[in-house]
Amino acid sequence: MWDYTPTVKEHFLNPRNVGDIPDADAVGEVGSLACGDALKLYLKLDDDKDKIVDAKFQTFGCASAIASSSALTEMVKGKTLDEALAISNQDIAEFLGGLPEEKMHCSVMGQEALEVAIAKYRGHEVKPHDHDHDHGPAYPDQEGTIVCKCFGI
Amino acid sequence: MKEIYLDNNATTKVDEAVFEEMRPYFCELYGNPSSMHFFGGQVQQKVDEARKRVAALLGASPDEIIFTACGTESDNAAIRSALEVFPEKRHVITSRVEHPAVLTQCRNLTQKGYRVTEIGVDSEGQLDMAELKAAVDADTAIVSLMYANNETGVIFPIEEAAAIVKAKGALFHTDAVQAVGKVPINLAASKIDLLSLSGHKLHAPKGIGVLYLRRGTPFRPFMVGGHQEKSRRAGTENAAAIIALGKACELAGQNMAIENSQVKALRDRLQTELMARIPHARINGGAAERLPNTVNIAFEFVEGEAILLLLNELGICASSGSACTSGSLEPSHVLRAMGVPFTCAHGSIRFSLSRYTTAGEIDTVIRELPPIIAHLRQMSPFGREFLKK
Amino acid sequence: MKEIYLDNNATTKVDEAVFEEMRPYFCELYGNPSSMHFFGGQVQQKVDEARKRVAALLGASPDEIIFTACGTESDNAAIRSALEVFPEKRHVITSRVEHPAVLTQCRNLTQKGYRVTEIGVDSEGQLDMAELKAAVDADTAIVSLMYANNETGVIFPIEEAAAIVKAKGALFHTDAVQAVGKVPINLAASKIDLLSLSGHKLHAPKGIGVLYLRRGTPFRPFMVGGHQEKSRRAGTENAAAIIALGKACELAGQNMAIENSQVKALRDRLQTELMARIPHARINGGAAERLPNTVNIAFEFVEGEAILLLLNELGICASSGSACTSGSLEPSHVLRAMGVPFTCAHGSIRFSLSRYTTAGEIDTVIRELPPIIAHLRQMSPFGREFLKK
Ligand SMILES: Cc1ncc(COP(=O)(O)O)c(C=O)c1O
Ligand SMILES: Cc1ncc(COP(=O)(O)O)c(C=O)c1O
Ligand code: FES
Ligand code: FES
Repeated sequence: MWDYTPTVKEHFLNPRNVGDIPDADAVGEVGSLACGDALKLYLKLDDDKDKIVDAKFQTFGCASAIASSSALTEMVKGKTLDEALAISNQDIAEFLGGLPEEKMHCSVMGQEALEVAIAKYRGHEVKPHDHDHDHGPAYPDQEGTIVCKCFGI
Repeated sequence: MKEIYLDNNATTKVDEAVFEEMRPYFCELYGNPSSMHFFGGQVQQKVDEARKRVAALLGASPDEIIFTACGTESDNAAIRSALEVFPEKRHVITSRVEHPAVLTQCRNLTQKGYRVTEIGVDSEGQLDMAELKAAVDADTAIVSLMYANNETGVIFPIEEAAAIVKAKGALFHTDAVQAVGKVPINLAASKIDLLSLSGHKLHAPKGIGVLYLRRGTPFRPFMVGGHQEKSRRAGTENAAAIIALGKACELAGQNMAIENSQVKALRDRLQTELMARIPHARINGGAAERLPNTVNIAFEFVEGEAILLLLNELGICASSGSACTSGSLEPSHVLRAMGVPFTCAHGSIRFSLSRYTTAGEIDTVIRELPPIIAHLRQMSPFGREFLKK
Repeated sequence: MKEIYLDNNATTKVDEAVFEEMRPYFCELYGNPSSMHFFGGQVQQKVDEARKRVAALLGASPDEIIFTACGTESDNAAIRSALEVFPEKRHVITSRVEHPAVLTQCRNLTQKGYRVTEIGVDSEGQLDMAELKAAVDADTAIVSLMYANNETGVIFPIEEAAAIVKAKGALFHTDAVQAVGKVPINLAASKIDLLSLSGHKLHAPKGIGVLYLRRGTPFRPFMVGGHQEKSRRAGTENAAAIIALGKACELAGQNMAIENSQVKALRDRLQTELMARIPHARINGGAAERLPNTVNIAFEFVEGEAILLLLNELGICASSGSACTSGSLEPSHVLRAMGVPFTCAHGSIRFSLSRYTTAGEIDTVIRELPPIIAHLRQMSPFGREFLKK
């Protein structure tokens, strides 16, 4: 069983900001059903269109993905778009008190959705994001470190 | 929190009677069965008795029973032995839905120049017999097909498969780790050459397994060293665990009817009620013959790990073939082989019952799971779209 | 009849505290450590704790500890891994006095085209270091030398051997099954790459072992399947036994001083008194550095089995050779490698003590054994001739 921190558990069991913002300024969507994880992120900006005043999400994914999304929406509120863009998936993991190594990729989705949302809002071209982040090798390297934990039990 | 344990295909509770049977063999009767003194000799007698009990459950003879450390060892030993016995044969057959203890081993063989055929299954998880028939040839050293699938409970027509294989001169091995104790097996009237079982799946402790080896079947040991197990498996006999397994097999024989009535009835109620209460769900392998204790249900638009952890908050223990429990990208190889759509495969949950499962526990799951699925679908972008419609 | 158990190199009593530590993990906390629920997770935590305890005894780090089923598996795994890691290297070195778990495996390799060198020992059972030095070359995949001999207790200069071997780029494995818990081992300050131990030799149950794998050492798993033990050893973790071994290692650390004082004093008294009371006897390996608990004495003109059975009549449990090779006609390969004359080798008895051995038990042996030897010599044609003189 994963060693989730109390913060991860808390954000998984009581996720903040689930839902949608009908008049969102920016929407970012990454992942797909086929991938097993997907995230849709809504951002509402202040009147100067500079600071994020509200954020909501919908996530299809594991506990880490749900907790990461919840954490992300909390983190971006009150930030300018540029400040928000500076958030890395490590920052999300840190906010949660850490994620198991094998689950770090679940926090990447949050960062990607944010990038997509802001890029679309700014009218930049969005490179397709889904399916291009690295989940790491499923089998051990020479040193015996593994990412995959499927035990076939 | 008192657990509601519905993960018996992962491992089972040691039966109290099994524990009592093995208990003296730790601190009191701890002798080495192979020793030259009475203190070891009395343990040897109990090991022999256990061997008879295991043999009786399988319809085998005691000298056909080799004690190993687990199901994985038995699987590894069976396949490696066949390759050593027939060094000239360079073909191995297995199925796409085997347990990793067989599948990993077979896949590793391709790197050593072996031809490995993985027989496919249909959408219900049932073996493609025509494909099997076409695949066996004179070059085939061994065919290893599981008796029952650990994830779906689907039972393969193993005797039929064994007959096809034996006609071509290959050895036939079956991983019966999930079948033993749940469905009757009579090796006396069978064409199976080698069979694996694992104690901890039938209320014996972890760390003990059996490789059944039909009398006269050529064999090379996997673990070499001392002359234990008639030189077929080296290492000091794990006497306490062997004795425990003997008792567990005796009890399994006595409880076989319960598995197929009481346990099956609870499983049936669980699946019927969940299907009635939760839309967009399907039973993986639901139309195939299955173990009486297992049901694997796919819930669309949600992800398995999230379901498991919410169940876990209520003390309900189940398992999933979801990739997300493993942190790897791909969902269960079993569900993929069955062509279960990715949308479902990710949200598949296995409930596996035992003779300890109560009606009250099943009621709790029937009550608690529907709102969990609804909650997660509410959170999922796909689920929300579907709910809007 | 209450046994006087002096066969602790064959197997040991499970310490009561060890039993209590593992007891809940059979019928109550029986979850699978790898499961995705709290019920398995709590077991995983205890397994992790056990791993730390084992590591602490060895001066290793927890991720260097791989749990296996026994000493034999650890030995098999170490050697097989080296051959897979270095497919181009075709030479293996071991000694003539290894346990069959190493020796059989190495001898089998000669049939697969490997060059196998068995280093000899002198008349005291001590390793020929010059021969070792001359034997290692760039073609050597692995050198496997035991830390301490199970029959004589003779301790090899393992660190010195490891240094020689590592200088030539081969892997170094030591079978420390008899040494762990009896002599201090600090792998942090060592050149050993791989080390085997077996739980039932240090008051943990049978059916659990460890392969120590130094961080960074290339490795290929012996048992393949699921990804347990960081993909280095497949098969459901034998949680109860692992937890037991953790406790046993903790206790072994605490009792190391007792092994080397109290146990050693009893062993010394046993050998001194027997040598004083029985003519034409010699201690095999008596002049070498030995484990504190072991003495192997050769009684001329008599045969080991007869001695053992007469001792057995009095409840005294000892052994001749190793338990797993008994039943064969040839005297121990260890004593033959030492050049012990056949007349002595056949009448060699091993007494192996533990922290449970009492002074009263030793007194009984000192009292009972001389007349047994005299009685048998009286019956033996060679013995009678000798007695006449
Ligand atoms: C030196 C040595 N190596 C290996 C073994 C094998 O250990 P196990 O019986 O646990 O497989 C033993 C004891 O039997 C031994 O004394
Ligand atoms: C079908 C099947 N085969 C083999 C195994 C491996 O058994 P063990 O964990 O005892 O090695 C299992 C369970 O883990 C299984 O379900
Ligand atoms: S979202 Fe596609 S790989 Fe993770
Ligand atoms: S979303 Fe699949 S592993 Fe996290």
